[in-house]
Parts: sequence; structure tokens; C-alpha cells
Amino acid sequence: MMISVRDLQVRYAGRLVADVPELDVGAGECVAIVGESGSGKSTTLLSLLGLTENAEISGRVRVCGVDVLTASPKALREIRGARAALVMQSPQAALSPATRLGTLMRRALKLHGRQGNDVDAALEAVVLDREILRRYPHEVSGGQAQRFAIALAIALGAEVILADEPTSALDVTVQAEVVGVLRRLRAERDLALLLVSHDLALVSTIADRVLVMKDGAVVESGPAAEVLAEPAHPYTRELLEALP
Amino acid sequence: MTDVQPLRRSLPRIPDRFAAFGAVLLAVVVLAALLAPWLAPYPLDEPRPLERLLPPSGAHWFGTDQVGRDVLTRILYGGRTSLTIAVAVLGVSAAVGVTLGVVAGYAGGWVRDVIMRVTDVFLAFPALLLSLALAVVLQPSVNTVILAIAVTWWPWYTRLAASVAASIATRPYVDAARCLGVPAPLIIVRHVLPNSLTPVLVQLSLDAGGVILTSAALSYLGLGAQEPTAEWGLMVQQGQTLFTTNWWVVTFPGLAILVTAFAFNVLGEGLRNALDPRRAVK
Amino acid sequence: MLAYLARRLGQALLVVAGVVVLTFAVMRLVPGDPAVAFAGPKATPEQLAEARARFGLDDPLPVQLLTYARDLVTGDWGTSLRTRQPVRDDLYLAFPASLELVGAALLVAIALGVPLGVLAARHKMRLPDFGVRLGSMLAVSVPVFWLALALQTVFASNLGWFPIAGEYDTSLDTTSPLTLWTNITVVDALITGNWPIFTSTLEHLVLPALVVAAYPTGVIAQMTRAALIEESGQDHARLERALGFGETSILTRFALRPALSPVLSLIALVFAYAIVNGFLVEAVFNWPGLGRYAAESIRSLDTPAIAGVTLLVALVYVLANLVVDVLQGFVDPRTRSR
Amino acid sequence: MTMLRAERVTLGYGRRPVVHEVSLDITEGGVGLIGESGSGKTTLARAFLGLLSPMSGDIWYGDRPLRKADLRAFRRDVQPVFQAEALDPRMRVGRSVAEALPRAARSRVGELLEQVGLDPALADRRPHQLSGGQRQRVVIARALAVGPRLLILDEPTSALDVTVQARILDLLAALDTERLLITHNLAVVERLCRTSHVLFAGRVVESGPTAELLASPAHPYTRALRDAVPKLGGPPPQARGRTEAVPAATGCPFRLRCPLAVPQCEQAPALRDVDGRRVACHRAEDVLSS
Repeated sequence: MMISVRDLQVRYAGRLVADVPELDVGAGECVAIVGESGSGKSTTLLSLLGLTENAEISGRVRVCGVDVLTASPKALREIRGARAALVMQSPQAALSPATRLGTLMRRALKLHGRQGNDVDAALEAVVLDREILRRYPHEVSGGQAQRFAIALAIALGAEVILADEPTSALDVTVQAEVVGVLRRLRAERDLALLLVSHDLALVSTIADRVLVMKDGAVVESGPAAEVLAEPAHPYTRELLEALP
Repeated sequence: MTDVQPLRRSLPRIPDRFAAFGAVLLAVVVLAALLAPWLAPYPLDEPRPLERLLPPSGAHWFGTDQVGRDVLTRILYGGRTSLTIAVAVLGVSAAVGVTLGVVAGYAGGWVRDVIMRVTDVFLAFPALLLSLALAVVLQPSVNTVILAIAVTWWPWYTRLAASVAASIATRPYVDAARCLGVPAPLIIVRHVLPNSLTPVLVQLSLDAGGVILTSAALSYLGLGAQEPTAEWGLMVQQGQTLFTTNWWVVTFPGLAILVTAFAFNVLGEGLRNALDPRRAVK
Repeated sequence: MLAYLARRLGQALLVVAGVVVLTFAVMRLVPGDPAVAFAGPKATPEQLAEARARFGLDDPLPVQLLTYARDLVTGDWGTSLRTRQPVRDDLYLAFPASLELVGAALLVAIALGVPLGVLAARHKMRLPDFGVRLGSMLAVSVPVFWLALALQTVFASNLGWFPIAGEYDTSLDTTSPLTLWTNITVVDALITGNWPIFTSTLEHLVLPALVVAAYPTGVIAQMTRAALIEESGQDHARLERALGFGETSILTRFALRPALSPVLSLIALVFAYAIVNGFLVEAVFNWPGLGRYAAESIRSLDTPAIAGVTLLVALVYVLANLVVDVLQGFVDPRTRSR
Repeated sequence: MTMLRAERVTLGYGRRPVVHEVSLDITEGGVGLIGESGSGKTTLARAFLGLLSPMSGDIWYGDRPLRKADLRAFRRDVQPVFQAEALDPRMRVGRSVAEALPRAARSRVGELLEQVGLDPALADRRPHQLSGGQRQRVVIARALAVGPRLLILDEPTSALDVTVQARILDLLAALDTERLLITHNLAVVERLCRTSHVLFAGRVVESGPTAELLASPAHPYTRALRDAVPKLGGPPPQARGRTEAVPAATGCPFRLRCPLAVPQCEQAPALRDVDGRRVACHRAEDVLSS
């Protein structure tokens, strides 16, 4: 089990913003957290890597065998990127503006002692050519930037990808490309993929299981086919009916 | 707590009390200046040659100067001069600067280019020299100082207001107002100006300290307030040779300038954080 | 990028032209007959007429402006009434000393300001941050001329750690005379290996440079801190954290370079401010720079000299802005594509 | 003769054109302008609103080019509904709506708010005190204040959550004004617009009845758009061609991304009628049949 969460509760200044009783993602499996803004889906994902600044987190969170909440900062930094990778919503903004993409790749690999890893293979896996390493973030398209973020994870050898609304800022044709890459890599490399999204239709085409969140709580969860075909909770039904 | 580094955990978090601290300090300075006639232990201009250069004592908290005047009294009244200069300079500079800036920012095109190039010229012109030249031409006095500094200070507000107005001009709510047929001047007054106030307000408080320092410098160079006006810069200039022998004559006016400028700067810094939309520390 | 720089150069030339016009106008504001201003108060009628002819004072104003501009370009910046020397030569002597003082002050300001800014940003809302903010707040609030007097009195007159005034111990002129290259004493002494003058100039430089450096150090520390906090709050800092980088390396290796862009444009601004502040410090420490020259010119209503200093300082400000524009390109690649 | 139309309009900022020679009528039943980021759809919308004057060609308001038309009348007939930040953050929302009304009719603000399903008491609130959906309703109320005949909607619901979006779409569908809808969302266009035009790199590549256009696209880009949209429980969306390829400067702009590109595509295809559709593609017939 790549990700195992029990009774996760995240509070900002005492206010409960995310309450997830149970969440498991196995190798090669794709689990999606669906919900509208303010549902706590992103907070849940970020807390798996301890990236929610100034938040009080309780419960048990195990990622790649490491208990995130009790791990030492050093142990936590070791799994970040190298074993569990983050893909963010706004591709360009997620890349340091004054650093060439190649430099970022090199620094990340060096940090985790993985300079030897095959960068070219990682770029090929996301259909990018080497030339992109010389470019700055503002010199590449949104789709390229997002695929580069995935290439970073592959190059570092991550087994888990946490994707926080990876394509909501992209055009629909570009989204199809990025989601296609994620789907292929999950299969080829047996990756565990946790996808956060507000787009039920997109989730239905890629997720094995789905959690539906509203105002911080999980209102329904189960196999994607079942939940989306016969939703048990009225809110899930409302979400489905709202699709234009 | 997960991502907190061991180093950070040991250092206590200090709440951001800057704005409050600055406001209190400033209130004290302003009150002292306003209530000078009541607070001052001695009448303003009453030289007592017998009590020349007395060190700080119960009778004269800040001692007396070369002609026996009570230093504390002159500092209180000097506060009035400095604050009047600051308020007058910033009032004129902001009025002229923001008006030109907002028009330049909103209109864009050649209008903006002309205004901005003229602004650049005044910015490139050494402020102190332009002030000196004006002070020489108009005979040194407090009004001359106000005009001299204002002439070199308005460009900062033009540049600030132009950049803020230019970004507001592209906002959808301005487009919506245009689509309603609202004429440009009304759009500027109703939408552009109110939304430009925050950055200008912050800049005003940050600049107040700078104006006080510059006016004191002009007086120090003998181009601002003239004897017998009580003005901090002048007091430092007159007492500069006494630094070793009678330190108080020079030190207290210097400290008065420092404290006032400091109060304005702290308030400005606090305002900048308080009013900056992205201030919320995530 | 080249198109952008070309446009900036064009704008700079326009600004310089504007400054020339403004200087010309301000000089004409000086009361009294311009001929007196050029020929001196005790000039005889013949000298006045000669000055009137030589400076074309009877021509219409626009013509006078053009001749004035032409003279400036050809290097004839007029003759100082006080020193009776061409203003250009006076400036050639005085300007390097100011450059030396302001240059040293800026080096101190950058060497202190940037690291303090990084320290404060790294420990945001904690003791070091509070200390740096308080310190920089004091540095930008202190009156320069008062600080100059205070340091001079305490460290020079009373403790005697540093010389009271002057650029270097003039007795050394005889024992180990300095050969001039750049006319900046400390640089020439370094190049020609004249150690006695080099050390003496450094000793004389400490106090005045520290005073001039006070404001720039404070404002650079504040700007660096604010820019770093802004930059490290961006999304990319979160991805860097998610890649396993620690806070310190995020600040120094990813956030610092983009954050330097606003700091750089600030340095051009602060450079100009330092030249002006230098005037006051030069007066206190009797530093043979532009400040002292300007102060004396003003006292004696030496119009050509005042105009000369004004134009020179304005030129330096415009040049500093241009240099910063070029540097921006290296610091932040986004500006390169503007 | 339609109330508003573009005739061979070229638009741009500074000297660089972003929209090239577009002709387009705002016909009955809602007109959809479909395109992705950088397609020029917002620029075109601003031209239709009279906020941007064309570099060449004209926007016609009735029988006169907009630049010579009676702007007061135009302002009463045509109003925008923008996506975000359409309300002055410092102004109470009631006051923003009142800005559209003559001084005498300021009392109608409450009535207008009710018309868009809002409690009139909200008039005293500032935009940040309202939800996204409420803010968008205020924007619609302000647009309706002048009694427009045509609403130009630029991505009116893409910043909203899907449940809120559904209710705003219901509100827009119920309005009896004509509409020009600018969006990247095919489903929203299908719901509100009888005819649609697909825009790529500042050029109309296909126009026609929305339902037919989406059911059987005649241009490769329209098909790529349609296939990329995930459908609930449907097949995984297909990515076609390399999306980051920059639009070609010469010939057909889509050719560097087009899976059906042939040498002939180096000559720019003109818009032509194919099976009741106007399409700019040499191989439209192949696209229709496959």
C-alpha cells in the first residue's frame, strides 16, 4: 500500500478544514478526490507530504512506508520528490522563474543522490525533447511545463504521484495530452496516482476509486464506476446532474 | 507539526506589532508638537545669557543652548515646524503627483509618455540641488523648504500612481463602466482613484520620514528655517561645534528627528503589511 | 532585449536633454544680470559687455539654450567664478572623490543589506527578522548630518580610532606621491601599489562611508527581505519543498535570484540618493568631493559650477538606471524577453 | 440584417495582429465563439463591445460601422458579462448596478437583483462579501439594467463551481436577450447557442449549427476539441498531435498540429461551404466522413 491514511484531520487555527477517515492507494492504482472549492480536497493531498504550512494535522498518514506526521524533517525531505512527487495546478507558476529547467532537474537529482538516473528516458516518457532543458519556464507552454513536472517525478524514481488539479488551468486539448501521459505512466511503471479534481467527467475516465468531499468531509467513496453510475449521497447526485 | 525545521521551532514567533507601535509613537510626537505651548516649560524665545549652555537638569531636562534658551522647549516647537513641513510637502506632492500619474496611467499612449518623461527629468534632477537652487532664489524660509522639496518629491507619486492606474485601467470592472458609457474622467474619479489609494497611502507614511530628514538637511545647510525659528535641522547646525563640549545642544534635536522619522517609517511598514492583499501569512 | 535597451537609451537621452533645459531654466532664475553671474560681481562694465558677448546673453533664449547645449557636448561647461578654472576640470577633480565615497558606501550597503535581508526572510516573524527590521528602520530614519557629527566626535575626536577629516594624510604626498590613473585615490593607490596612501585613504574612508551607507543598507535589507518573502510565497517554492529542498536552499538557490530584480532597481535609486547624502557628509568630514564643491559654489553663487554639478549628478543617475536595466536581463530572464 | 456583425475584421495590440480577417454575424438563438487560450476570442469580444477598434475591417451596428454609430443607443442595446473581477472591489454591489441606471431610476436596483434571484438586501455588501455565484448574478443584473437586446458573455461561468455554474446557465437560458457566448467549454455552448464558430490562432476555422458541428465536425481542430473533452463514463480523451506546436505563420495555422496535414496545407485554405457548414480545411470532406 503506497498511501495509507486513517482518521486524518487538518485544522487551520482550530477550524477543521479536512476530515478523511480512510484513504488507501496501492501501486498501479488511481484514486481521485472530487469536490468543489473549499471542500478540503487539496488540503488533504498536500498534508500527505506535510506541505500544509501552519496547519495542525492529526491521525495516521503513511506514504511509501514513512509515517509522515511523526517523521523527522530529514526523513520527510527524503521521500519528498524521490518517492512521492507533487504535480501542481498552475504549471508555469510551479517552476522557479529564473532557473533553467535542466538546472532544476540536475539540482533535484543531486539532492537525492540520483545524478545517475536517466534524464532522457524520463523526458521521453512524457514526450519532451532534451532541448527543453535549456529553456526557462516562461519559454515553454503550460502543457510542456506540466509534463516536465511529471518528468521530474519519473527521473527521481517516484513511486507515488500526487496530482493537485493538474489540468484545470490547461486548455482541453492540452489536458487530454497530460492526462494521457499520467494514465500511460501509471500502467507502465505501476505508479500510485492520487488525483484531486473538480471535473467528474475527467475523473470517470481515469480513476479506479473515488472519494467525494464536501465542506471538508468525505460524503461518499468507492469504486469509480459504481459511485458515478449509482451515487448514494444526494450531493454526489447533485454534482452529476450539474454537468452541462 | 511536520514541516517545521528544528531551528525554527526554537525561535519564538513575534507577532507583527509594528503598525501599532508606530502609530503610538507617532501619536506621542504629534501630541507633543500640537500641545507645545502648554507642555513647554519655558516661553519660546526668551534667551537668558546667564543660563548659557547648562547641562540637562531638573530645571532644563534637555539643558540650554548657546544663548540660554531651553532646548526641550525649542524641540517641542521645532516638532510643529517639521510636521507642518512634512504634511505640506506630502499634501502638495501627492495632489500633483497622483493627479498626473492617474491621468498618465489611465490614458496611456503619448499622453503617458510625455508625462512620464517629464517626471523622469525631475527624478533625474538631483533633489537637494534643485532645492538648494530654489532656496537660493527665494530667500531661505520654511515656505521655501516646502516648495523646494515638493518640487522634487511629486514625481515619485506620479510614477507610483501611473503604474497602479495602468493596471486598474485593464480591469474588467473598468471595461464594464466604459460599456455603460461612463465618461473617462468619471471612471477615473469613481473607479481608478479609490483603488489607487492604498499604495499611495502606504507611500505617504513611508515618505514622511524622508521629508523630515530632507527638510532638516536643508536647514542644516542654512537654506531652510532661519534663526530664531525653532527647527531641528537648524538646531543641529548651530550646535555642531559643541558636540564634544555640550553634547546635549546637538544630540537632542538629532534624536527628535530620528524618533519622528522612525515613527513614520514604522507606521508605514506596518500599513504596507496590513493593507497588502497578499499579507495573510499562509 | 536589444530593442528594449535601445528604447531605454532613447528615453535616457530625452531625460538628459530635459535636465539640460531644466538646469538652463533654473540658472536663469538666479536673480540679477546673468552677465554678473558669469563675469562676477566686481566685474567692470567692459568685462560685463565682454561676458555678454562671449556668452551670447543678448541672443533670444532658445538660441542661448542651443549654444549652451552645444558647449556642454563639446566639453565647455563654462568657467567657475570662484576657482577661475574650467568647471570641467574642477568636476574632474571633485567627482572621483565622491564616486570613491559613494562607491565604498554602496559596497558596504550591499555586503550588509542583502545577507541581512536573507537572514530576516529565512527566520520570518522571529527574533532575527525583528532585529533586522528594527535595525533597518533605524538606519533609514537617522539624520545623516547628525550621524556624521556623532561618529566623528565619538570615534575620531574622542577615541581617535579614525582620522577626523580629509581623504588621506596629505603629508604622504611628499613621502610616496601617488600616480593618478582613474583619479580615484584608493583605486590608483591599489593599482600602483602605493600602500601608505592606500591604507591612509581606507582609514579616512571608514567613518564617512559608514554614514553614507546607513540609509542604503537599511533600505536594501528591507527590500531584499520583502522580495524574498514574496518570492518564497509563490507556488514554485511549494514545488521545491515537495522536491525535498530545505527552506534555506529554497531561499538562496531559487528565490534569491528573481528577488534580486527589484533590489537591483532599488540600488540605482539609492546610488543617486547616496550622492545627494554625500553632500552633507563631505561637509562634515571635509571630503574633497562634489558635495563640498557644490556647497561652496552655492555659497558664492557660482552659477556655472552649480549647473555643472547638477548636470553631472543627473547624468550619473541616468547612467546608473541604464546599467541596472542591462543587469536586470542577467538577474531575471523574464526581463530579457520583454 | 442582424444587429451586430464583424466584416473582415483584423484586431491586435500595438502592431501585432491577433485576429485575422474575421467575418461573423450575431444571429438569432445565441452565437457561440469557441476557442482555447490565445485563439483571440476575448479580443474579438472586446471589439464587438466597442472597447477595441479594428486595425482593418469593421464592426457593423445595424446599418452603420460602430465608429460612426450612435454610441448611446449602442450602449443600451449591447452589454457585457465578464468572467471575474467585473465588480469594483471597493464599491457596494448595489451601487455598481446603479451605475447603469439614470439617477431617477436608482430605485430599480432592488427589482433587478430580484430578477436575477438575489435578495435585494445584498445591495449594501461589497463583492468580497458575496459568493462567486452571487457576484456573477450581480454582474448580470447590472447588464440587464439598461434593457439590452444582446449580451456578450466572456467565459461567464468558468470560474464557478459546477453546481453554481448549472444555476447561472439556467438563469442565462431564461433571459430573452440575444447572446454572443465566448468560451472554451463545448457543453455550455451546446446548451445556450444555436450556431457556433470555432476560432484557432485568430481565424475562424469552422462555423455552423452547434449540434451538427459537435456531432460531426468538419475541421480537424474542432474534432480534436470534441474528442479531448472527457465524457462521464466515456472513453479516455484522445490527445491528437503535439499541442505545444506554435500556430503556423503561413498556410493553414493548424497544420503543424494536424494529424491529417498534407503538403497542400501549406496554402492557406479559404472558408468554403461543405455540407451546410463553412470550414477552412482542404480535407474537410475526409474529416466529415471518418
